Amino acid sequence: MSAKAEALGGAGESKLSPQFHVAHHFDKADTQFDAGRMGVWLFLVTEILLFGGLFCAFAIFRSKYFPSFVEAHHHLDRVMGGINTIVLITSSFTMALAVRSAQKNETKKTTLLLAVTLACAAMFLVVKYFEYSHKIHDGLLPGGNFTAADFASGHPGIFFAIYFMMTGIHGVHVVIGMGLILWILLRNQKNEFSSRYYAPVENVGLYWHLVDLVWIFLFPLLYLVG
Amino acid sequence: MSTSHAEHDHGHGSANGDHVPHVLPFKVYIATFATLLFLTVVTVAASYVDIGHTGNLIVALLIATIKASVVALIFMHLKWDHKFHGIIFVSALLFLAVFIGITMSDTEFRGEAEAIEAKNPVDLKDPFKAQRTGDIAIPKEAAAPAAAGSAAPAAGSAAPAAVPAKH
Amino acid sequence: MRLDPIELGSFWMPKQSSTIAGEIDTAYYIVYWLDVVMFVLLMGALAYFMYKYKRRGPKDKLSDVTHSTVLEISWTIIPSILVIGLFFVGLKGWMQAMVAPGNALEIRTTAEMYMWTFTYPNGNVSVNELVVPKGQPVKLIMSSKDVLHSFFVPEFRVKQDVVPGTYTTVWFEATENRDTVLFCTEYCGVGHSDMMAKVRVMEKADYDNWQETGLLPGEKPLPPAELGKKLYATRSCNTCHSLDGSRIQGPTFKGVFGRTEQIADGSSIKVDENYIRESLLEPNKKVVQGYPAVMPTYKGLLKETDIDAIIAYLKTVQ
Amino acid sequence: MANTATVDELGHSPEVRGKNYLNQTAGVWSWLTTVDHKRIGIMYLVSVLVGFGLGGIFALLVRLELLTAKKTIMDATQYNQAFTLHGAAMVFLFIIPSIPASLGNFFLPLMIGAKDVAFPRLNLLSLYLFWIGAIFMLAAIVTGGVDTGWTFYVPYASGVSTTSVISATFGVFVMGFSSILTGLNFIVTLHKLRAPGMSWYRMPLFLWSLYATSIIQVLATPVLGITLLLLIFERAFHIGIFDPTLGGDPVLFQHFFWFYSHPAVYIMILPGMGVATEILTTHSKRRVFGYKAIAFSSVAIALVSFLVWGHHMFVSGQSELSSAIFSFLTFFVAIPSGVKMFNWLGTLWGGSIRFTVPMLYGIAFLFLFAIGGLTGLFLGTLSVDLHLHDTYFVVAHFHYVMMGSTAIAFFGGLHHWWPKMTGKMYDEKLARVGFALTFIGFNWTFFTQFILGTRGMPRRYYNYLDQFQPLHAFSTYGSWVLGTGFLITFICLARSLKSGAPAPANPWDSATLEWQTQSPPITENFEKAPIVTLDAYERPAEETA
Repeated sequence: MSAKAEALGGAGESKLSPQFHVAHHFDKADTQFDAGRMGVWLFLVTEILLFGGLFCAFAIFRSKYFPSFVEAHHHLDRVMGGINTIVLITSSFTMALAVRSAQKNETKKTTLLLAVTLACAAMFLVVKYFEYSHKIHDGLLPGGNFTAADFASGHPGIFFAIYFMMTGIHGVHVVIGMGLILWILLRNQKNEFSSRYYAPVENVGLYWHLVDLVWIFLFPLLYLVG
Repeated sequence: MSTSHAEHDHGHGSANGDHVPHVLPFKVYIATFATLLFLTVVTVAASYVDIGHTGNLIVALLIATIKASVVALIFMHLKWDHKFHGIIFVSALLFLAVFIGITMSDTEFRGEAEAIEAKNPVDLKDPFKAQRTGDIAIPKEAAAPAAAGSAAPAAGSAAPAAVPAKH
Repeated sequence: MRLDPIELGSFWMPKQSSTIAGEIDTAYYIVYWLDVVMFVLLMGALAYFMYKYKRRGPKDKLSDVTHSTVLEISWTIIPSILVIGLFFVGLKGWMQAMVAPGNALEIRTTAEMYMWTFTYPNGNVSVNELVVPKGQPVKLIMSSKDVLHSFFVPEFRVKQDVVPGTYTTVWFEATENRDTVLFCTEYCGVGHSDMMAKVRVMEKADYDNWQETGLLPGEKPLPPAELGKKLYATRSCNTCHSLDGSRIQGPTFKGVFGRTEQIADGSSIKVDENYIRESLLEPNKKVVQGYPAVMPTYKGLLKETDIDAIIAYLKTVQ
Repeated sequence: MANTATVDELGHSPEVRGKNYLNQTAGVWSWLTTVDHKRIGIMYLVSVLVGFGLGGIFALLVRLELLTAKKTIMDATQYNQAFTLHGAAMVFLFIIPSIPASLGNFFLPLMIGAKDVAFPRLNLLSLYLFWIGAIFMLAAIVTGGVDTGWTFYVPYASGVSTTSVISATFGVFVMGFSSILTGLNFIVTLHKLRAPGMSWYRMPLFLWSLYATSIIQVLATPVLGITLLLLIFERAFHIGIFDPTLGGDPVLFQHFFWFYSHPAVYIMILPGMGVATEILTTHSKRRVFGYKAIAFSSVAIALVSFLVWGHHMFVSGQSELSSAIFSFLTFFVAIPSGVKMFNWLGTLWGGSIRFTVPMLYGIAFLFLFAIGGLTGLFLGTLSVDLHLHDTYFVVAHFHYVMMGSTAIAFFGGLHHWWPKMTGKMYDEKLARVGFALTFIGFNWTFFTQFILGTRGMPRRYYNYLDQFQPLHAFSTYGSWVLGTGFLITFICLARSLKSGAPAPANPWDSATLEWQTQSPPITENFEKAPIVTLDAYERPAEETA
């Protein structure tokens, strides 16, 4: 998140559109733009490896407790998961369009698209809330907290540990993403972005697409094949 | 900075160093969005078709990978971006594969040395002699917890990893 | 417990007291001499350069050679060959250490904070003392009750972590007929460094005798009542049955022989040889009223002579 | 500058003369809100030295306790906390940030002729995250200590220990972010902010080592993050992933932990190698021998370091297949390390060696790293590791690498760059005394432990067999000499701040860019953006003639 904040370089304080001030340690705007984006890509690498640890745990325990994983994944709601997938893909789409309209100096359209993205993110969390409360009610909880009685296979708690860790950390990323989108939405309303300077929009977009990307793998692995 | 810059191919930038955006046509976004929605439907549908657990897993991962690639290449502009950013991204996946792969070389093969040795004895001192001195036929279930006589591992009901589940 | 010191076999290594030790020490000394030679060469060059190229003044002639492809390639390739060799040196001894011979004596080993329990094939149990025969492969099948521990006998050169929830194994064949030390080498808490145990290696005949009678070489058999007293302590009778009349988990042993007890089903019974024997083998068949039925069975854990000894001892507790 | 008539010998105009990054602005607030990489580097330097002091005190306490076979000054609980905090403080508060975050932050932009790092505010954030993490760790010490060992192995750390594990691990988690942000910043800076003419192969080799380090920081640290999160959740909510009673796998924790912590060993040593390269080339007045070999070996070490983590687990119960793979790959880390060693010697060959204080540290580095590296071969050899694993041999080995190589290189670098950073020269004689005691004390303390280890002394033991007592006592006496050495070094450096002679711009007659500006540098580093026309360590023709 902070990588994004900084991706503006030292340019945040300046009057931006139509000409913004290049931070003193960069030779030209293009270098600053590229540096910011390289920073974001490196940051996304760390995100991939952070989630990677959980994917690793998933692979190992799926192999170890296969029957339990198959049984447990039937307790996840495919419909809710599917709706959330579509919601998140839609938000990714509107985010990509928001970057495009920022590139084209269409400030109002950018605001609108960012607002839609924000709404999708909120909807994702609402669906997630219902899913979680359902799981909690049924006692489908991680490890030692697992209380659902009607399980035939051993160690279903491991599946739900991975489920809650993965979706929980992903959910935290959605919340952080919402904060970031709100932040650029407000800046956009102050007319800070233009076709010459839209790096924050693009960089928050990159982050948001990664959140989508992680979900694209989470959904089939957890909900569909178990 | 000219040197560092010249090393990269770059789609943007102008002579005076100002940033010039690379704008994609609207229909590209629409097509991408439609593809993603379509693939989501396909992956859900495919999960209802039973082609074996491994089969379903492979199909699901394949579709997810295609979707992820579409998002990365088009929504994230990787296709038109500096090659180096792509290298960064791919290297993350590469190191993740190393992490998962080598870790599983442990968890999938724990305690198997004795079973392999029982089936196919190799003496490093004399690799062509099939039987080691002192060996009797080994009816081994790997580390053979049952042979221990007493109860299961004391720490709990955990199945010993010596007999990894195979599917 | 008094532990004998580890005996040294050379300046660096403890005595070789297992069949695998020689193999491992050979690998150790191969690496050792390779290292010594490398170190002397490197530091020799360093010392020589320090002397030869010490600054004499601003007019020092400086070499302008900045690279040599031949040198770079050779000092990449030659060490590569050396270390691949080392890998196989290590692999050889290690494969031997990993795979136990088929005729190994299997001893079930449990580690917990902070003690070692060894269960032998005939059901005998020893705590913090591993007794093994000389000249026979022994395979330990180990698990932990709580946290990670590790089994390490320096004189045998074997080490293996003991992991809760899974079995790990280690094997060795002792070659020296004397006692040595066993360490826990995986940090396990406040008592980690006290989790040491004695390894007694004895001749096969002595080992068999110990299994049969519990007697170490040179020890005389105890009179039954004294053996019974020893068993009362070593087999944990004392955790539930007092000698002074106080109530713990089970009825006191003070004056137990000949006493008449109320049984849980309402009947009463006089404590005699047969009731004591039955209580040891099927403890929860006739439980004294007012006490929980929690005593574990000693079936298979006590020999006939042990039971006789306990009966003899209980007769003396008045 | 137009006004060429009045520039001084460094080309500084009158407005700039006398100004530097230290006196540009004043007050605590100006430091806490600075985005100047040099000031951030200095604040990191002070922080890691405090961490070093803290870890050092615990180290001396541990050694003192081991003077006798039974209780000397503390009980077993206190001892376990002391060695845990020694390890955790040294690794997380000192070694990992030591060279990159302090010397690296200060000199990376200077050495490429840039005005700052790519993301100056991110740099400051990284410092604050480091402080926040450190506060959580200190809070753990105050609220019950930590007794798990710095490796936090489960199930002990997740279930059994009653100490403040969560606070400590959360502190490490936060410090991980600090480490990631520093690495990310360095990579982008090196890619985007090199001065005109400063091609990749003209960069000083210290920067190649920092680049390699940064790759590891970015790729490995997130896995530590998820590992510690899982540990915290395991401890707080019993999620079961590492808990055998719930079906989890404690050995899996070790994979997770070492996937970070083994590459982290190279986060620690690679910058040390870089510093040593700078010292050896500067003080022998000789261009580096085998520039590309040293540069690429840094990157090779970084990449191979990701493939060898399982050599910490040969006896952990991992599969025999894994152990064999890891042992094989482990030996290949030795190759680039060896290549560096040979090239350093090649650099001394045909030079003009001045035995300045930094050079003494540089030569000590070669000596100690040779021992540290060569003894690693024992531990990579599968069968030998069966005997040596988790004994004092391992303790001695990694102290030779971490302390003997990285810390010695760090102090060498500190002496090398001290004039540039502070604008003051130190008392050479006193610094030599400090160095000599450190070097002798170090070998005295830790070489002894190789003997203890091969003879079978397990590590992390509070009570031990009487037969080890003489060697333990001998090692403890050495630790006092070592401690005295560091104390003298600190006194020497502190005194120079007060009464040191002003440092010239280039006291060592070095060829690299950071010496081409005044000491201490101005806030913008260079008054005129430098244009690089020479290869790394190359001197202008009239000078070499």
